[in-house]
Amino acid sequence: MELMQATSSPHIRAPETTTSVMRDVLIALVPTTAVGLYNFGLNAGLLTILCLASCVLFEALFQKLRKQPVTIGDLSAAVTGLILALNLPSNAPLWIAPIGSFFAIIVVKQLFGGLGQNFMNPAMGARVFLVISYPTIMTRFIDPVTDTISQATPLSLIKAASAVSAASGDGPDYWLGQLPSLKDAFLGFIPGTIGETSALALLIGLVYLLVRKVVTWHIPVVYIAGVFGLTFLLDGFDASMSLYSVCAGGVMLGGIFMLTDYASSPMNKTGQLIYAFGAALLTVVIRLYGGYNEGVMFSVLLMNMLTPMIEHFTAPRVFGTRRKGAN
Amino acid sequence: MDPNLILSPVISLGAVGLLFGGLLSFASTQFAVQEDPRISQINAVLPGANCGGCGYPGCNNYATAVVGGDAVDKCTVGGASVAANVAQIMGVSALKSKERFIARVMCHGGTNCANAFTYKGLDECVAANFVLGGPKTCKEGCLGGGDCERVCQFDAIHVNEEGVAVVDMDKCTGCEACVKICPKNIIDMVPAAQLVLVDCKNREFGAHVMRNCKNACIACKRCEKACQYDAIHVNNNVASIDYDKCTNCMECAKVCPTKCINVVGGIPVVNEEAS
Amino acid sequence: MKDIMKMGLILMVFCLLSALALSMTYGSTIDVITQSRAAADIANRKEVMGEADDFAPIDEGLLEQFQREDPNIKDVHQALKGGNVIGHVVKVSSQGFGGPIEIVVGFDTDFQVTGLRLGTHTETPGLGANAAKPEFYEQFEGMTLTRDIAVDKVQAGDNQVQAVTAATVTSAAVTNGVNRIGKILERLVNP
Amino acid sequence: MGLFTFRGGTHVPHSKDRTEKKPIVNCPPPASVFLSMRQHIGAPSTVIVKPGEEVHKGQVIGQAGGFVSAHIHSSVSGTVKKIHNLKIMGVDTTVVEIENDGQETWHESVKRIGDASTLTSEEIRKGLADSGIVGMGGAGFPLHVKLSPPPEKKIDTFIINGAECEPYLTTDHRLMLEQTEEILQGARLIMKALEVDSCYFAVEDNKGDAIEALKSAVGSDGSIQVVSVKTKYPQGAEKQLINAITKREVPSGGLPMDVGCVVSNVATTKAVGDYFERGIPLIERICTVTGSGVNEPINLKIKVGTKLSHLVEQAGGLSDDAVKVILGGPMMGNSVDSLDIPSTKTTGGLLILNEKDARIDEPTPCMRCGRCVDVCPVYLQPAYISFYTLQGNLARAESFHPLDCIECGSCSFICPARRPLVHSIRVAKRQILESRKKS
Amino acid sequence: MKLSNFTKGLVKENPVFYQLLGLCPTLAVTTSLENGLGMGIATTAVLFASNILISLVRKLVPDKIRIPIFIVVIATFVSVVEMLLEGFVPPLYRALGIFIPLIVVNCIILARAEAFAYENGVLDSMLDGLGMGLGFTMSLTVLGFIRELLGTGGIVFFGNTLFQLPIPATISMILPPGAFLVMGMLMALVNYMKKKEA
Amino acid sequence: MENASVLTIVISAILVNNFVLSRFLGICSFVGISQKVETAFGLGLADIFVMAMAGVIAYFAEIYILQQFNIEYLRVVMYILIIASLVQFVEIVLKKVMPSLYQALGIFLPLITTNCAVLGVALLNVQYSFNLLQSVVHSVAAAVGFTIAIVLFAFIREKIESNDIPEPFKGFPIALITASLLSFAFLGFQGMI
Ligand SMILES: Cc1cc2nc3c(=O)[nH]c(=O)nc-3n(C[C@H](O)[C@H](O)[C@H](O)COP(=O)(O)O)c2cc1C
Ligand SMILES: Cc1cc2nc3c(=O)[nH]c(=O)nc-3n(C[C@H](O)[C@H](O)[C@H](O)COP(=O)(O)O)c2cc1C
Ligand SMILES: Cc1cc2nc3c(=O)[nH]c(=O)nc-3n(C[C@H](O)[C@H](O)[C@H](O)COP(=O)(O)O)c2cc1C
Ligand SMILES: Cc1cc2nc3c(=O)[nH]c(=O)nc-3n(C[C@H](O)[C@H](O)[C@H](O)CO)c2cc1C
Ligand code: SF4
Ligand code: SF4
Ligand code: SF4
Ligand code: SF4
Ligand code: FES
Repeated sequence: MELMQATSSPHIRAPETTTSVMRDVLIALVPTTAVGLYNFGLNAGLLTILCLASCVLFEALFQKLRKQPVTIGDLSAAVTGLILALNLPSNAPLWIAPIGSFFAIIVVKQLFGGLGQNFMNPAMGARVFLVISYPTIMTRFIDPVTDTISQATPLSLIKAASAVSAASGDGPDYWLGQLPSLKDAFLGFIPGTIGETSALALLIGLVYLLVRKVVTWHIPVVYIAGVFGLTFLLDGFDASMSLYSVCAGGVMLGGIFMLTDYASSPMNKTGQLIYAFGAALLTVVIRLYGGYNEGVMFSVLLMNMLTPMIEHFTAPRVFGTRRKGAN
Repeated sequence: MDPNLILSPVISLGAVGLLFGGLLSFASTQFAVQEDPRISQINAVLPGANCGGCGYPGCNNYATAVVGGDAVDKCTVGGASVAANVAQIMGVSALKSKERFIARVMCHGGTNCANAFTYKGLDECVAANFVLGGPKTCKEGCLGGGDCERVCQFDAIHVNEEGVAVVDMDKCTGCEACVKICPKNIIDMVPAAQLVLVDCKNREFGAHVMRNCKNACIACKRCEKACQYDAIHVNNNVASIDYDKCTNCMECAKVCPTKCINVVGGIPVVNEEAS
Repeated sequence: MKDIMKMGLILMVFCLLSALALSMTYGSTIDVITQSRAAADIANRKEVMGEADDFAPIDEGLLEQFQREDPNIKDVHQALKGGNVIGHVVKVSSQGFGGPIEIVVGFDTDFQVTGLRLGTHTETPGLGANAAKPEFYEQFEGMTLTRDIAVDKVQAGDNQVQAVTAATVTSAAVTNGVNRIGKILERLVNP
Repeated sequence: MGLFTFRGGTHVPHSKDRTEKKPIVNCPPPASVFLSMRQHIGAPSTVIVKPGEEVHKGQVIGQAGGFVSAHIHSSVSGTVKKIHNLKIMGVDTTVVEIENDGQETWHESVKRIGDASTLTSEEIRKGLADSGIVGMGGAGFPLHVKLSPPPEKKIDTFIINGAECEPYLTTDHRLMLEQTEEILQGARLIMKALEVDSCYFAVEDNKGDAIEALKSAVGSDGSIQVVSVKTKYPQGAEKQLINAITKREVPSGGLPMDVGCVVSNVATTKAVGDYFERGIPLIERICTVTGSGVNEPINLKIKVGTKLSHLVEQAGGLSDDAVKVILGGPMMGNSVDSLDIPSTKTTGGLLILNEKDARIDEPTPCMRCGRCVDVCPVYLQPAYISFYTLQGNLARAESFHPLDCIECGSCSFICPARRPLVHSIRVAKRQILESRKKS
Repeated sequence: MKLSNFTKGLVKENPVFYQLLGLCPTLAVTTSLENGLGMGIATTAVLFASNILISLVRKLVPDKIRIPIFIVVIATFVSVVEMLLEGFVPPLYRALGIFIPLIVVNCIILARAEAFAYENGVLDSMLDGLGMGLGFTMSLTVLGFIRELLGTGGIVFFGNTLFQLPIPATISMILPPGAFLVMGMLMALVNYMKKKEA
Repeated sequence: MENASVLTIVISAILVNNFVLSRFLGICSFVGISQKVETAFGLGLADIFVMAMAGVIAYFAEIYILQQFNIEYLRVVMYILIIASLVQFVEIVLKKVMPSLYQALGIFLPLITTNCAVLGVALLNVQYSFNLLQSVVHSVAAAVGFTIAIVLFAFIREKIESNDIPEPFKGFPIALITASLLSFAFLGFQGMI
């Protein structure tokens, strides 16, 4: 008889694998990608393909260079690529894609050891890098309705209402009057990055992720509700404005797909609640009091930074002990 | 130039300098803390490997302990020379330096020893040992996972191409880190001068052993008979050498049918005729 | 005790020498420094008021009065040509994107802007910092300060400037700063 | 009554359908039995018979080797043939081989002792020391020790563990259905021994028929309460079971008695009844032989000491693609490399897997998904323990409390990256204990 | 007197890449080639002078108050440099800003004073100071060059555009994060080459 | 800045113009002493203490000596002399009087003397013409900003310490790249004052 196999227990495994989890994320991203491509057309499609391809390629190249097994089959680089693409303005020049991918995959992910060892969300890190490096490119969006370049995203209009009206002589109403309707914002007919415009499509993705148990409700729900509630509290108890604040800009994309990134968020549930609320607070504070229209990207990165500390202080209490399990 | 332009800066800065210079030297005499200077001196002569071989967590703690009255020769890494230096700082004479012991792996199985089953899982020896004592048919044999190699800070032990760990006798400092980690307990501390070793610890019967491993002790007792110094005996089905009596004459190694008695540098060929 | 005195003295000696060295350097460079500072100031003002051949600070009391009302007014000079006042140069500060922006504005007796430059600022290079480029600041030349100037993101209309691309905040800050001057014009000519 | 449960844990595929409906079958007696002297936690027993000696069923052939130890009784009548020194699962073990004469003659010591109404607590506890009964739920802890807590530990709750949360295994399930009354006899004896007047009989809610059977057998006896616990792995682990039922937490490093509880497996409980009411020491047990690697999965009543190969024969032999033999269930059981080893008092299951079911993918990097943290029933962070252990950073690993791990395997099971989590936690535990021992 | 005291600072013991000293000015002022170069030269001047002076007077300096004394000496030279810069090279003076006075606390200078000048003769100390200073300058220049090139797409040297590449300006490179990033990458490169040599 | 409110100063010094991440002050100790959270925190506390002290003393030296005698050009020498001596003085005294506190904080004191953040804050106070209150607030806030940055940084470094980082990047390079990513994130506070 051939030799028996022997291993350490347990001898069975759950059906999910890293690849299946990542595949689920890709599937969940299909609706918003579709809306993006429908809205923005050819250039958006090219950017998406380029981001996907270059993320996967950079991961493979780097691992080859390090003489490590190439793990692009786990699809995590593809997820990063797609999410990065969804974070780009549809009219960005094509060279933005490989540069952003390089930053995401090499600088943010692989230099720190690859999958699961990066402390920062690669795609978000890359978006911030691009926004800071090429601000004019990264803050000009196409309006899907008129198909013209517009610097007036809903968020920049809101910001202008508070920041600029004093100088321009026009009252805040002048700016707020240009806001698209709430329905358009929910469905996705507003200027924005390729993947952030349609709250509806993103919510469909969320439901899929929840059903497939890829993410739990903790981060997305607390974050989105947090942004809504805090905007309501800090910005004049205006419910429609608060709704606006979660539908416009990156709140949905960020809260559902980016804050939930495993590698850069706390693993335990208490930590996740704190993390998501912290991100909501930072998003609203940066939007209302900071210089940027959009607070999502920075709040994600800032909370990524805080994750090790949050995890330290929220380490689960070990069964049968009083004190917190230190780490 | 206006003298005032020079006078006021010179006076004010000078005054401040005087003030603080005085203050500092005043403080350093008034608030002086006596820390035993020998601690830092000892620290300086210790190797700084922080290996824990002395029983303290780190060299500094050992240095403090020595000043507190602990023995001067506990650093296994540094050996006699460091002990002498420490003793000098402490003003005591170093104890008669102990014989140097180094680690030796008492197994020569590796690829010569068959597998009992297909093991899947972590390569580490400690981990493999959890699964039925590891895949080797011989349960006293080196697993070749290299846990010892990983813990050795001195690059002194390596798993060779036959899948057994071998100690580099020149580099080994005798820190015993490998001895502690080996789940098979087959690393022994042996006097460095000892050249002849029985590289097997298997206590099972000869026939069983023979089936599994080409290089194992089969308890045939030929070595016992060959030894003129009463230094090698078979107990529990395995030969072992009394290092105090052994003269490294190599007679036992020459008669061992499985070659599980090994000699550092090999057995000289000339003697073959004589036997 | 002796030791203490000694160390104090040694440190003092070093301090004395240091003070000596420094005061000598100071003495020998102060003139150059003052000159270069003054030259820089004059050069700055000349940029916004090319016609003037000399500048004179306005009455200190008046400046203090302005500053009490609006602390952002940093400095006001009269522009002189052949001894005649031909206009003023005002330095104001305005809160921009990355911090305060210093703005130097020159204008003639009709309150028409003759020139505008940015002084020290911490706006983002490539974005807000583009406000220091002629394409932006030249837009102000010829505008009148008696009416508020406005910013538009897309196209400049009457008494409007077009914002620097993707840096509306900076553009508005500069414009705000200029508009502050409008508030003090009256008393500048009739103190 | 609401469903009792604990926090953490996970749902594992039951795979019990192969045998759960099959009644227990008496295993044909083997030609020889091989009785190991290591069938329990604690000191091995010492052989008190010699080769050639005649022995009878129920006769003590191995004497308890200390307080925490247990007697070993012969499970057949016949002749002692040989005393072996073997390596079984890598451990030196003394094994007594007894040739079965097929007569099944009982030893004279086997006789009824009494029942809960006639015996005192003291008598029961004393008597157990001779019964050879050890925990049959897996660990094999001598029962008489467990039932003699130090006086300062007041026991108020006795829990019978009928959870059987391990996939594949159906021994406890069948026992509860077929020998309900015998189990309750044992339960009453243990309650008497512990001087408690309430007992919970915990059964996972996927064994509805067993719950019914128990409820009707208990009838109006209010002292035994049948509770259905949520079907979730590892509901049967005693700390989690205690927590599910009483909300108490056994302190880290502590024992059930620290929270006034004693937990005993169904089979153990039944063995107590067998001993006192019928005089039979622990020489037989139920064992499920199942899995994709055997042809006809079966629930067997076996004599302790029967070789595994004999059991497999009863299950229709190995299938062609059988590659892995597991003593116990798939979550906690140990794989063995040979069928040529004897069963013991704790052999409640023999699981044989074919190539496909035995397949475990190679590990990939941890992606910090947190599933292992969510499922750990003792609230550890397995990913961190494992990561730091494998990186050789033992000090860091230790700060995540690996010693509290109950090795339930939930984390390794759930991990999508196939990390060898429990395995590396075992490494951490050993190294920590080793370094504590040495310093 | 050994020439190696001079050369070691250039590469082998380069203060920035090998000793990780003086990181603040290294990161802060290297937004352009010219700033990096200017800071390097100013620091070299102070380093050179203070090394000489300290090795001259080292026998007179009591151990307990040597740090205050070193610092006073260094601060004096720094102030001198500052006044000279303001007087004679005002644009550079403005660009370097607060980092001129901070040369005082640039760890390199005190480190060399402590580690070298306090123990060695005048000539060796002079070479050491010069070597370290040049090594520092080189590092800053390289860093400034890379950051300016990437950050603006070209190089401007005292008002003259040396060249302008047809690449998009990556503005983040002249902002704080770019400083850390480029420095980290360069240091990795140095490690890599060091490893290759060995 | 001279009329900046306390709140503005605090937000500015901690977040917007964080000493380490956007002003580059105190980088040596930031990368040097941040392997362990505990030590990083200790350094941070010591830094808060020293910077507060430096802020106050430099203020008085400025008003009562430098401006009094019109010798502002001696500022650098004067400040650094005072700071260095005082830190050393505190260290000596602490060692004797409160050995436990010395164990926790004192060991960092000599390091801090040559930390440019300390002199930097004193000089910035003058540059912004802060009054006494503002100086103190600014000094403490800047030090708190330093502490926050270094503690966060240490947490991350502890986390990535055992990571599979490419060989040439191990140690300082990856620390600097981490700092770069933090610095990117901190840019989010731009424009907040
Ligand atoms: C890295 C970065 C730097 C920025 N710097 C400035 C700046 O210096 N001045 C400015 O007005 N806006 C700046 N902004 C843009 C603002 O966030 C905001 O988009 C703008 O002021 C208003 O948008 P608009 O000009 O497109 O209407 C910057 C944005 C980024 C991403
Ligand atoms: C050393 C040791 C001592 C024990 N002592 C007691 C005891 O005094 N009381 C008790 O109720 N259980 C005791 N136990 C039994 C354990 O609580 C537990 O029931 C047994 O280890 C089997 O548990 P498991 O199958 O969950 O692993 C002890 C176990 C061990 C290993
Ligand atoms: C993860 C885990 C799962 C367990 N599952 C069961 C089980 O399903 N049924 C059971 O009787 N014992 C189970 N046990 C053993 C119990 O913890 C406990 O030892 C036993 O119920 C005590 O009874 P015993 O001493 O009579 O065996 C499990 C133990 C662990 C650690
Ligand atoms: C739920 C989920 C969300 C993810 N979100 C992101 C993301 O926002 N950005 C990204 O680069 N990768 C994302 N990934 C992919 C992958 O986890 C990521 O590249 C890791 O950070 C690599 O360590 C996500 C993966 C999952 C499972
Ligand atoms: S000697 Fe021991 S630790 Fe080393 S490889 Fe062999 S079994 Fe492993
Ligand atoms: S670990 Fe073993 S081989 Fe290495 S030095 Fe220590 S004793 Fe010698
Ligand atoms: S379940 Fe696996 S992949 Fe997920 S955190 Fe745990 S070890 Fe990592
Ligand atoms: S860490 Fe231990 S107790 Fe927790 S799930 Fe894993 S095996 Fe079970
Ligand atoms: S140069 Fe700033 S701390 Fe070293």
